[in-house]
Amino acid sequence: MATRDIVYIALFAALMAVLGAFPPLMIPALGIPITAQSMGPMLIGGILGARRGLLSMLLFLLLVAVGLPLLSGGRGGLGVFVGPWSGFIYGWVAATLVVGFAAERLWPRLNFVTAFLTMVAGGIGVVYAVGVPWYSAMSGMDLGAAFIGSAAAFIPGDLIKAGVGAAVVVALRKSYPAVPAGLASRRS
Amino acid sequence: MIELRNVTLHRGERRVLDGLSLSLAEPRIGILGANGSGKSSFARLLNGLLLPTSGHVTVDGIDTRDDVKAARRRVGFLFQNPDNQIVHPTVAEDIAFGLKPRRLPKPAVAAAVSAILARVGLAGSEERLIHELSGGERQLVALAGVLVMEPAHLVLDEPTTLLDLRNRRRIAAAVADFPGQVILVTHDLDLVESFDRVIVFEAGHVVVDDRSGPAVHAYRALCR
Amino acid sequence: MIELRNVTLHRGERRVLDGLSLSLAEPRIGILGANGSGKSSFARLLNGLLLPTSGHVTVDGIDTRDDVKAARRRVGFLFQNPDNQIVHPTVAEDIAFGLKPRRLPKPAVAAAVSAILARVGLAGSEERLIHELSGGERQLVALAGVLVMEPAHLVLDEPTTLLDLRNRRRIAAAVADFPGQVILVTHDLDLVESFDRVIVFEAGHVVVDDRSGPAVHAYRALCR
Amino acid sequence: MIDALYIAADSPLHRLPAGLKLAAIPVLAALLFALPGWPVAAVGLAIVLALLPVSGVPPRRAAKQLRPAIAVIAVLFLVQLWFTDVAAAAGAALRFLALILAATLLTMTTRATALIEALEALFRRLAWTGLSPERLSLAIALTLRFIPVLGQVVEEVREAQAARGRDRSIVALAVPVLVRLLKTADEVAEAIDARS
Ligand SMILES: Nc1ncnc2c1ncn2[C@@H]1O[C@H](COP(=O)(O)OP(=O)(O)OP(=O)(O)O)[C@@H](O)[C@H]1O
Ligand SMILES: Nc1ncnc2c1ncn2[C@@H]1O[C@H](COP(=O)(O)OP(=O)(O)OP(=O)(O)O)[C@@H](O)[C@H]1O
Ligand SMILES: O=C(O)CCCC[C@@H]1SC[C@@H]2NC(=O)N[C@@H]21
Ligand SMILES: [Mg+2]
Ligand SMILES: [Mg+2]
Repeated sequence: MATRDIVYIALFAALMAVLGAFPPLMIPALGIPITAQSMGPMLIGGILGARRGLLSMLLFLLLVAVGLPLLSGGRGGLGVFVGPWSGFIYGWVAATLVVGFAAERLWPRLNFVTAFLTMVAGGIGVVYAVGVPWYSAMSGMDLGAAFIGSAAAFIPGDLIKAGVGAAVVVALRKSYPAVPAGLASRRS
Repeated sequence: MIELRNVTLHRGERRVLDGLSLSLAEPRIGILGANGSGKSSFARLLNGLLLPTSGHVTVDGIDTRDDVKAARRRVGFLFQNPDNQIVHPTVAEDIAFGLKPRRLPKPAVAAAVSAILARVGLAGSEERLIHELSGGERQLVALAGVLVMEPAHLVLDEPTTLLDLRNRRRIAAAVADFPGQVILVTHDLDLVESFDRVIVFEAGHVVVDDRSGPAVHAYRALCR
Repeated sequence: MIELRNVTLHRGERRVLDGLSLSLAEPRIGILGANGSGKSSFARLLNGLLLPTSGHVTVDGIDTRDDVKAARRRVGFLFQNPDNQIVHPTVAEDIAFGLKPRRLPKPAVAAAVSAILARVGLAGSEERLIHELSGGERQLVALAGVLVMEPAHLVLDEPTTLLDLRNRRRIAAAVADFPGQVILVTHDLDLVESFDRVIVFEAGHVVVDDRSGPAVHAYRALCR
Repeated sequence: MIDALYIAADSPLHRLPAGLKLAAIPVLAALLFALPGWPVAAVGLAIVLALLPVSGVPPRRAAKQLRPAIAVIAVLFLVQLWFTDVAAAAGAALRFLALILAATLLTMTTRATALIEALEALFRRLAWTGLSPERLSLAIALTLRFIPVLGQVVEEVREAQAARGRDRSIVALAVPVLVRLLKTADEVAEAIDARS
C-alpha cells in the first residue's frame, strides 16, 4: 500500500467525522437518528474503491470505538457498537465494500444512472440488509414491522443522499480523474 | 461607493476588526497588512460574506444587513485559490454557473461566456477541462466567472500569490481593464504601486491610509 | 553536491524536463520560471520524490534510483503550503514524526524538538495545536520538521507565497542560518537576491544559469 | 478531542490494562446473549453497576452518556412488550443496559491513547499478516489532523460560492471541496515520503 493510499484512507475517515457534525434528526419511535453519515459509505466506496474504502470506514469506526465522539450527535465509545441499533453501523462497513466494488467495475462507464443504482443497492440496500434484521432480532420486533418502520423514516432521506452521492462521484470523476476508484492503489 | 460606519467584527471569541469607519470611493484601492491582521475579514464584509457584529456596511447605499443578495450582486469577489471557486469541470459551464439565476436564453449565456473569455485572454477555451489548465489559467477562469456577472465593484483577496510574473501581469491587466471599482488585498507591493489609495491593517485597525507611495513606504517600515 | 546527468522526465503524456545536465554545488541556488515550466518537478527529482524517466540524479554520489531512502535522508524538502505537509495534530508530535525511523529514546526526541523550535523562533510551542497556529507559524513548524532531521541539503518549493512580509523574513532568516546547501524555488525575486547562483526554467529547459543579478534581470526580460 | 469522553481519575478500573478491558466487552456480550432469561441479565447489570462506584466515574456523567441509549432501550422495552411478554421485554432491556453501561465505563476509564497503544501492540504481534502499527498510528494522526483542515476547506468553498450568488447546492459544494482535499492528500503523501 502506497503512502498516498494511507493518506486517502485517513482523509475519508475524517470526512466521515465531518459528516457527523451535521445535526442528526432523532426518530423517537425507533431511537435511531437520520444522519448525514449514512452518505459516507456511498462517497467513500464510490471514490476510494473497495479496498481503501473498507479500510477508511474501519479506521473511522476504530476512532469511534476508542472513544472519540465522532458519530452524529457527538456520540462515541464502545457503547454504540453493542446497542440494538448497531447493525446499521456494521451495515456501513459492508456497504462501503459493495459500493466500492461496484464503482471500480463501473468506473469507465460511470454515469449518473449507474452511479445512482449503485448507491441505492449498495448504500441503502446493503445497510438495511444488515441493520434491519439486527434491529428486529435485538428488539423482538417483527422483521416486516422493523423494515416498514425504518423504511418509512429513512428511505426518503437516503434516496436523496444516494442522488447527491451519485452526482458527486460522477462529477468528481470528470474533475479529478487522477483517482479512478481503487485503481490508484493497484497502479502503485 | 462602499462605506463602513463604526464597524466591529467578532469571529469566535476574537475581535477581528475594531471600530472601522471608512468611505471607499477611489477607483483603485489596495489593502496591505500582516498575516492575521484582518484583511480577509475586511474584504468579506464588503460583499456581505461576513456581517458586522456592530455598525453598518453599505454598498452603493444598500446595507449588507438589509439585503445581502442585492449588495452581493454589486460586488464581485475573487479568492486566492481558484480551486475554491471553480464548480464545474469545463470552462464554459463554470463561467455560466453564476448566470443561472438570471435564466437567460442559452445563446445569450454562450455569447457572454465567450466575450468574457476573450477579455481575460482565454478566447476559444470554452470546452477545455479545468483540471488540465495551468494554475494561472485557472485563476483567469475564476476571474472570468466573477466578471461575467458584471459587478460594479471587484474585491480580490490575494489573487496572484500562486502565480508567476507573467500570469500575475495577466491578472493585473485584466483587473486594470475593469471599468468599476477595484479593492485588492495583497502581499505583493508591486501590484498596488499605481493605486489611488492604500490602506494598511494591523491587528484589526487601520494604521496607514494614504496614497500608494507613502503607504507602501510606511508598511515596509512596519514590517521591520 | 547534487548532480543531474542527461535527465529527462515524463509526467503522464508530457515531457516535463528535457535533457538536463547540471552540477549543483553552490551553497545557495535559486530556481525561477513560469507556472508549469517544470520547477516543482525539478525540485522533486532532487530527493527522489520523482525518479527521472531517463538519465541520473545523484545526491553526494548516491543515485536516487539506486537508494532513494539514503538520498532522501540527505535532502530536506519544504513545500509551499504548510497544511499539506504537517501530518500530526500537535507541534511536538509533528516535528518528531521524521525522527521515528531512528528509534531514539523519548527524552532525546523531546530535546531535539525543543532545540529546533527555539531555532525557528517558536520556543515553548511544543503542545500547541497546529490548527490554532497562524499561517506563518505553521510554515515555521513545517520547516522545523525538516530541519530536525539534519539534512545536508534543503530544497524549498515556494515556501513563502502564502506569507506576509514579516513571516517571509522569518522563514528567510531560518533558511539563511542553515549550514548546508539551499535550493530554493520561488516567484519572489527578493528572496534570491543574495544567492550564489540562479537558474531559470522555461518549458522544461534551463534558459538562464548565472549569478543572481544578471539571472534575475534576464528573467524579468523573459516575462515581458 | 482525543480524550473527549475520558474521565481522569485513579481507580482500579483506570489502572487495568486497556487490552484486558477491551477483551472483556465481547466476553460479557457473549455471556449475556448465550444465557437468556431476565435473571441472568439482571445479575449482569448488577455486577456492572457495582463497578460504577469503583470506577471513580461520577454517576451523573455516566448517566449523561447513557441518556441517548436509555431512550432507545425504553422504546425497545415497549416494542417487546407489544410483541412478547414482560419477562422477555425486561430481559432484553436489562441485557442492553448492562452491556452499554459496561462499554461506556470502559470508554470513560480508559484513555483513547491507551486503547490505541493496545491496538498497536496487537498489530505488532500480528505483523506477519501485513498489519503495521506504524501505519495505524500514522493513519490515526492524519485523520485527527484532517478534521480541522476539512472544516476549513468546506468553509472556504462555501464562501466562494456564496460570493458567486448561489448558496444552496450540496453537489456544487461537495465537488470542489473533494477536489481540493484530494489535491491536498496527494501533496501530504509526498510530504510524508519526503520526511521518511
Ligand atoms: N473562521 C474564523 N473563526 C475564528 N477566527 C478567525 C476565523 N477566520 C479568521 N479568524 C481570525 O481573525 C483574524 C483575522 O483573520 P484574517 O483572515 O482576516 O487575516 P488576514 O489579514 O487576511 O491574514 P492573511 O494574510 O494570513 O490572509 C485572525 O486572528 C484569525 O485567526
Ligand atoms: N501529476 C502530474 N501529472 C501530469 N502532468 C503534470 C503533473 N504535475 C505537473 N504536471 C505537468 O508538468 C509540467 C511542469 O509542472 P511543474 O509543477 O513542475 O511546474 P512548476 O514550474 O512548478 O509550476 P508552478 O510555478 O505553477 O508551480 C506542467 O505542464 C504540468 O501540467
Ligand atoms: O449514529 C449511529 O449510531 C448509527 C446510525 C445509523 C443510522 C441509519 S444508517 C441508514 C439509515 N439512514 C439514516 O439516515 N439513518 C439510518
Ligand atoms: Mg487573508
Ligand atoms: Mg511548482
